[in-house]
Amino acid sequence: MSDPAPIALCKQHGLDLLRAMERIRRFEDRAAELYTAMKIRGFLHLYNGEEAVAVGVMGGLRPGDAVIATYREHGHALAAGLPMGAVMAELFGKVEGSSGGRGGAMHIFDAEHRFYGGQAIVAGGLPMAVGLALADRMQERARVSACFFGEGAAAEGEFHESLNLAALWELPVLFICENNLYAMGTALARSQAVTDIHARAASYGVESSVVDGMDVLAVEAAAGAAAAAIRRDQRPRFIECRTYRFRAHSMFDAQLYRSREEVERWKQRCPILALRRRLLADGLASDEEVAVIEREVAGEVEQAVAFAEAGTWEPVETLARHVTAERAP
Amino acid sequence: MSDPAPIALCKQHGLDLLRAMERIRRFEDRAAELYTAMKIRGFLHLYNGEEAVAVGVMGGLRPGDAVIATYREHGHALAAGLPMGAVMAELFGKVEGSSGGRGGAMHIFDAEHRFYGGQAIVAGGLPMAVGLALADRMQERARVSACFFGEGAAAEGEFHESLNLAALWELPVLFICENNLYAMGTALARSQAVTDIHARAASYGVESSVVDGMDVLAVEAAAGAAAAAIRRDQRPRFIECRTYRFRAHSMFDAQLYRSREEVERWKQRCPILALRRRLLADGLASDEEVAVIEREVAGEVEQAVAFAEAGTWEPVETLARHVTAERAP
Amino acid sequence: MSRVKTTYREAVRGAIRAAMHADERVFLVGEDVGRYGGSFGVSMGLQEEFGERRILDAPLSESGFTGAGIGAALGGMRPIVEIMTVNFSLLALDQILNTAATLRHMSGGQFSVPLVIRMATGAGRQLAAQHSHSLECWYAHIPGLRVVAPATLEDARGMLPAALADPDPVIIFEHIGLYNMEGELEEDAGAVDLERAAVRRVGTDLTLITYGGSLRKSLDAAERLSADGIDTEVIDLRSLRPLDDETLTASIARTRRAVVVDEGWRTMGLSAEIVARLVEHCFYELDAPIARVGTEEVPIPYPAHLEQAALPSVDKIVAAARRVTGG
Amino acid sequence: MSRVKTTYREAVRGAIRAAMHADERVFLVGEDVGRYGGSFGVSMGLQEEFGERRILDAPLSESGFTGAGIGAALGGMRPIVEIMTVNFSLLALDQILNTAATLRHMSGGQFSVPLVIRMATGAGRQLAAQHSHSLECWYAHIPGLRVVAPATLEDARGMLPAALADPDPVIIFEHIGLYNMEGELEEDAGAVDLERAAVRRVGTDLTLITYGGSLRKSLDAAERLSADGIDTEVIDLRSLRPLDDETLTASIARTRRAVVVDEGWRTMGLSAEIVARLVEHCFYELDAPIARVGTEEVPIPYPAHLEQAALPSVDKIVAAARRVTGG
Ligand SMILES: Cc1ncc(C[n+]2csc(CCOP(=O)(O)OP(=O)(O)O)c2C)c(N)n1
Ligand SMILES: Cc1ncc(C[n+]2csc(CCOP(=O)(O)OP(=O)(O)O)c2C)c(N)n1
Ligand SMILES: [Mg+2]
Ligand SMILES: [Mg+2]
Repeated sequence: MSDPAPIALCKQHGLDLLRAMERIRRFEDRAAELYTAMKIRGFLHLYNGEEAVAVGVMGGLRPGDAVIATYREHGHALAAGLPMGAVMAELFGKVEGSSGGRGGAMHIFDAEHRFYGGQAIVAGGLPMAVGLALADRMQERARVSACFFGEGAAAEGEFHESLNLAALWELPVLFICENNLYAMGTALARSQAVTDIHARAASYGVESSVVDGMDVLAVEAAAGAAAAAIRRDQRPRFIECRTYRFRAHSMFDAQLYRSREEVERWKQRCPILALRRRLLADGLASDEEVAVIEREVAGEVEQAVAFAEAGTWEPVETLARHVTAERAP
Repeated sequence: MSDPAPIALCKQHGLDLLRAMERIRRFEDRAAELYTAMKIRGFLHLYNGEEAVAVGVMGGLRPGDAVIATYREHGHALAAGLPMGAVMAELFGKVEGSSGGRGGAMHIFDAEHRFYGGQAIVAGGLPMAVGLALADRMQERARVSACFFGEGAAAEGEFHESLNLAALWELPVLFICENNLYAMGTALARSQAVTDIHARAASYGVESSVVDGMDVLAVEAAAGAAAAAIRRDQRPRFIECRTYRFRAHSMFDAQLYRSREEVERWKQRCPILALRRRLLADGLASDEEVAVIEREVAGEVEQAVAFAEAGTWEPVETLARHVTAERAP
Repeated sequence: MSRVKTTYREAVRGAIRAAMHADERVFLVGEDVGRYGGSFGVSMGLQEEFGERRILDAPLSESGFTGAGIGAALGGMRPIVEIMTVNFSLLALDQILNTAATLRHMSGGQFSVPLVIRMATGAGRQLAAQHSHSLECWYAHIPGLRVVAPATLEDARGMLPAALADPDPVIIFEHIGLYNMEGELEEDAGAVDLERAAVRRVGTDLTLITYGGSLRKSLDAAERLSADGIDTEVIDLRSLRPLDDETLTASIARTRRAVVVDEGWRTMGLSAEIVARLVEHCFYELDAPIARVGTEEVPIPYPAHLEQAALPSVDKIVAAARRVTGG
Repeated sequence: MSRVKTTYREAVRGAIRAAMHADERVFLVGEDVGRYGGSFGVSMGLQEEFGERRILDAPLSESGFTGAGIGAALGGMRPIVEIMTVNFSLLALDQILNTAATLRHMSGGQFSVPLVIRMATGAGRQLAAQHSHSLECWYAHIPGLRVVAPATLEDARGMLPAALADPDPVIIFEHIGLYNMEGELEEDAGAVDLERAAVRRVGTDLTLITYGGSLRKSLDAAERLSADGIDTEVIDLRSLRPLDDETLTASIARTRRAVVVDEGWRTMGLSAEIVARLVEHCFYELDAPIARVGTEEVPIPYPAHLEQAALPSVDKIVAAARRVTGG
């Protein structure tokens, strides 16, 4: 995380990244409102502040790569290309949702996009990523399995087992630790004896780097390089993204564990503001162009909400579906 | 594991260490025979070749320290001071056994010696060691909890969680990894991406060292230094002992996973032979003195066997005991 | 004695606080029990009161800190381990079964593990398939454990001190739907008995047997049934291991009909055991087959209407009761 | 077709080998399945035949490699995960319940997990408290799983290919006491049905319901009972989830009396479910309470005489049968 030369950026790509992050931010803000309006229920974990991580990493992946995420995954789903309407409808629990409404906000899935969740047991998705990569290696497909998890997950036994397996079996997994400094209310220093997560990862023999998770260009560059390296030698890579969650852990959270000032300080580093500033400063975008994106994104989000609203409830008669495969009669 | 100056040794201590290792060796050999004679049943994991580890580590501990071991724990039990007759009787399953016969060879316990097993789930004893140390710290007792486990255990999630907890909470645990190169038939390089276990331990912020596990003096020195350091600053320490198991994993094992030559090579480094050579070479013991020890140990083992043979079977009527505390009527 | 208004959450908190004051060996460890105040707010304020060592925040390491609780119990402490919810407890199940529950036995009675594990359980809040389990029956299967489920304020307040006084490991299941329950409690409420089931409503025609989060539903069903002339008794099991056969069989001897209600999946669930025992103990007194109302055999779906359709409900209990009573 | 002499162990091995030859997506992963040949010798020689990638030795990481099996299944493979014994499976239980069994549901039917998990189960070999569990009932509680228990050579050979053909996760429990069982098998033995229970012995006076490691004991008990004039039917459940209610109720309709035998601890065990179902389905046909023969509520002790006293035995089955038949 030294201060390198700024990463080169063309106009279109810059605007695309901005839009991608705006889509997540706007989606999440709207989801929070809809939660208060009781349209969305259960646990809702928002991604505000961390948008650069999902957007940057997806920028480094290719179609056909797999994504495994957590309960805080709306951003990843949108960045991975899932239709926004389907994601919002899932938050509502409608049939038109990406999981047919069965999963809700913590369980977004999409087979077509190889989006494997939506895993709400902390660290529970890591072994799956190892397995997806194992399948790719056994079938000689040059695909990457990108696995997102928080720094809190790094204390779980499954983190350890998965890192070791991926390194030992030489599997094409891209581990992405979203280090937002807290696991619910537990600060990193209260959960890890060694707080330098990327160094811990390296101890498994996994090539590991750390990147400013508030800088989408830096994340994208790191992910692109790591994914390319994985495709080259089929070995795992690990990226720690230093980031911050602007909102509560879930919708209810007194936030006793951190100060208002700390939150404000990080908000100064908002990845969307940062990119916008850069685009404007470099003359890659005008205020008007930025405003157009914001307007378009706002429209898209409202459409998604309307889509979700208009969606249908699954009849209770089909409750027993999706437990096992429907068997031939 | 560089070649340091030989560790100073006085006659009596040298003879004590020799006797301690001989006791284990003889005990294990006899147990193997008794297994074949069907006096001992279930799983029997012998410690031949690894005697220097248990004996050396116990030499570094003090009365009142706790010991947590695995299913391969007869050696530790003997070195920790449990009466040999009670240990043998436990292998027989007799009431006079150290666990009243309920546990058998994998579950030797002794409250008086703070010997906490006899833990037969691989890595299952590590969290217990963390907790025993936590209790000591909370009650401000300067005791050490010494936890033994194999290198195979290092792949388990509980290894990771326990190392982190001990380091994070600054607990007086002495972790001792008995790296005998195999977990059943799985060679270290097939279970760990990074085979330098002691370096992995250091990645948790735990001070860590590696020692020749075939050299009882080196083990004792390392354990003594680590235990003293723990008592000083209440932080965990980790010692990797490089050793080798001379016999099969358990009583049945075709040993397809290693060559006869490899076993023979390691047998050349037998810790008992090595110490005996040293004692004789330094003039600290005579052939006669060594022979006396062997004779005495043989006698002790035969007495233990006789004790076990003469022991009683628990009547089936008391089967339901020891499930919960006996409640006041 | 005067009674004070309180909630289930406050009752549990009061129990923890009182225990910590009474015995310095007691401490609370778990994820977010300290700074955060507990994921369900149970331990809010306790870290300020007792400090960081006795209200100990743990990393996400369920197996590690549960096992550490076992070790600390062996080392003379009286730990209360909070596993946030039963959904995450599987990660600690090896420690609970193979160490906590088994150590006394395999050591021939030398070691006790005086450990209390609290966890939230149950569904009903749209938390979907991974966060809505009711696995009490698994824990109640394990010899060496005591398993209890407080369904009232008295029990929320009183089971914890009783559990701490037990020399063996005790699991306390707190249903997530109960934390906000309001009511009154004696000011000096303290430990309660952990052995006996409680008759929460007396009746003569039918016995509803339940516990924890399903008690309210069962009582409501009993009201409806009784209004229709089926005088319904409701038994709160309270202790899931051991089970209080005496109270159950005494009730069945009078009512001769029973419905068992629990929130776990029906197959191989807790209710099956109750049925099997009643068949063993009072087959010849039974006038009708015992019915079970459990959760449908489906992972819990997120949408409210599907979740509610999957869970036991007053309607389902009433319908089962009518079947059993020929109504 | 000619029959060949074989053992249960060889039958399982034969099933693995045939599946690996038939479908290159099939592979075996687990601790010591390769170089060591399997802790019970099941996969002896297979690594030489299929190489290290398809007979994949795993580190001691039950959660990790079971989860990797789930991922590999999602990625188009047909993994066979061997968990050495059910005793260690708790470490993988979160992955099995919260991922393997649940993924289809929470994804709204988008993903299948065609995974087979084999594990050894049971007691009887003096392996003491941590190595003698029978936890089939826990797995059979989980919607989304299929759970089977081969008790014969045909099933040892035939359940694995059938399980591999299933689009959902299947758990196969192999009782440790069966591996050395000898007998004959059709040379071309292959997949068997996974749904139906099997009547292993026909009788008219009493039904013994059992599976896996308790089948032999039940058949022996049936011989003794029948010699004494109690003509005893024996049903091998084969499938523990789903249960084949039809075969059970048809038998009870004829015999009107039943004893259920399983090696798990009795309370909240598998037998309770069988009793509860029979009560639900054929209460009015029953002439006597259904009895259960399970393992005593004690961690398994090491000494042979205590272990045997804890486990179901022919004597105990006979005694229960006599109680039920009024003999
Ligand atoms: C195994 C497990 N334990 C506990 C929880 C409850 N829980 C949900 S999110 C969370 C914090 C996770 O923190 P981190 O991994 O840093 O991710 P973040 O929420 O910060 O993105 C906890 C404790 C859980 N879901 N799974
Ligand atoms: C959790 C668990 N998995 C598997 C086993 C079966 N098992 C017993 S010992 C062993 C090998 C352990 O190797 P290591 O830790 O190196 O110790 P060693 O036997 O070499 O002393 C295995 C796989 C077990 N007891 N526990
Ligand atoms: Mg975090
Ligand atoms: Mg080893």
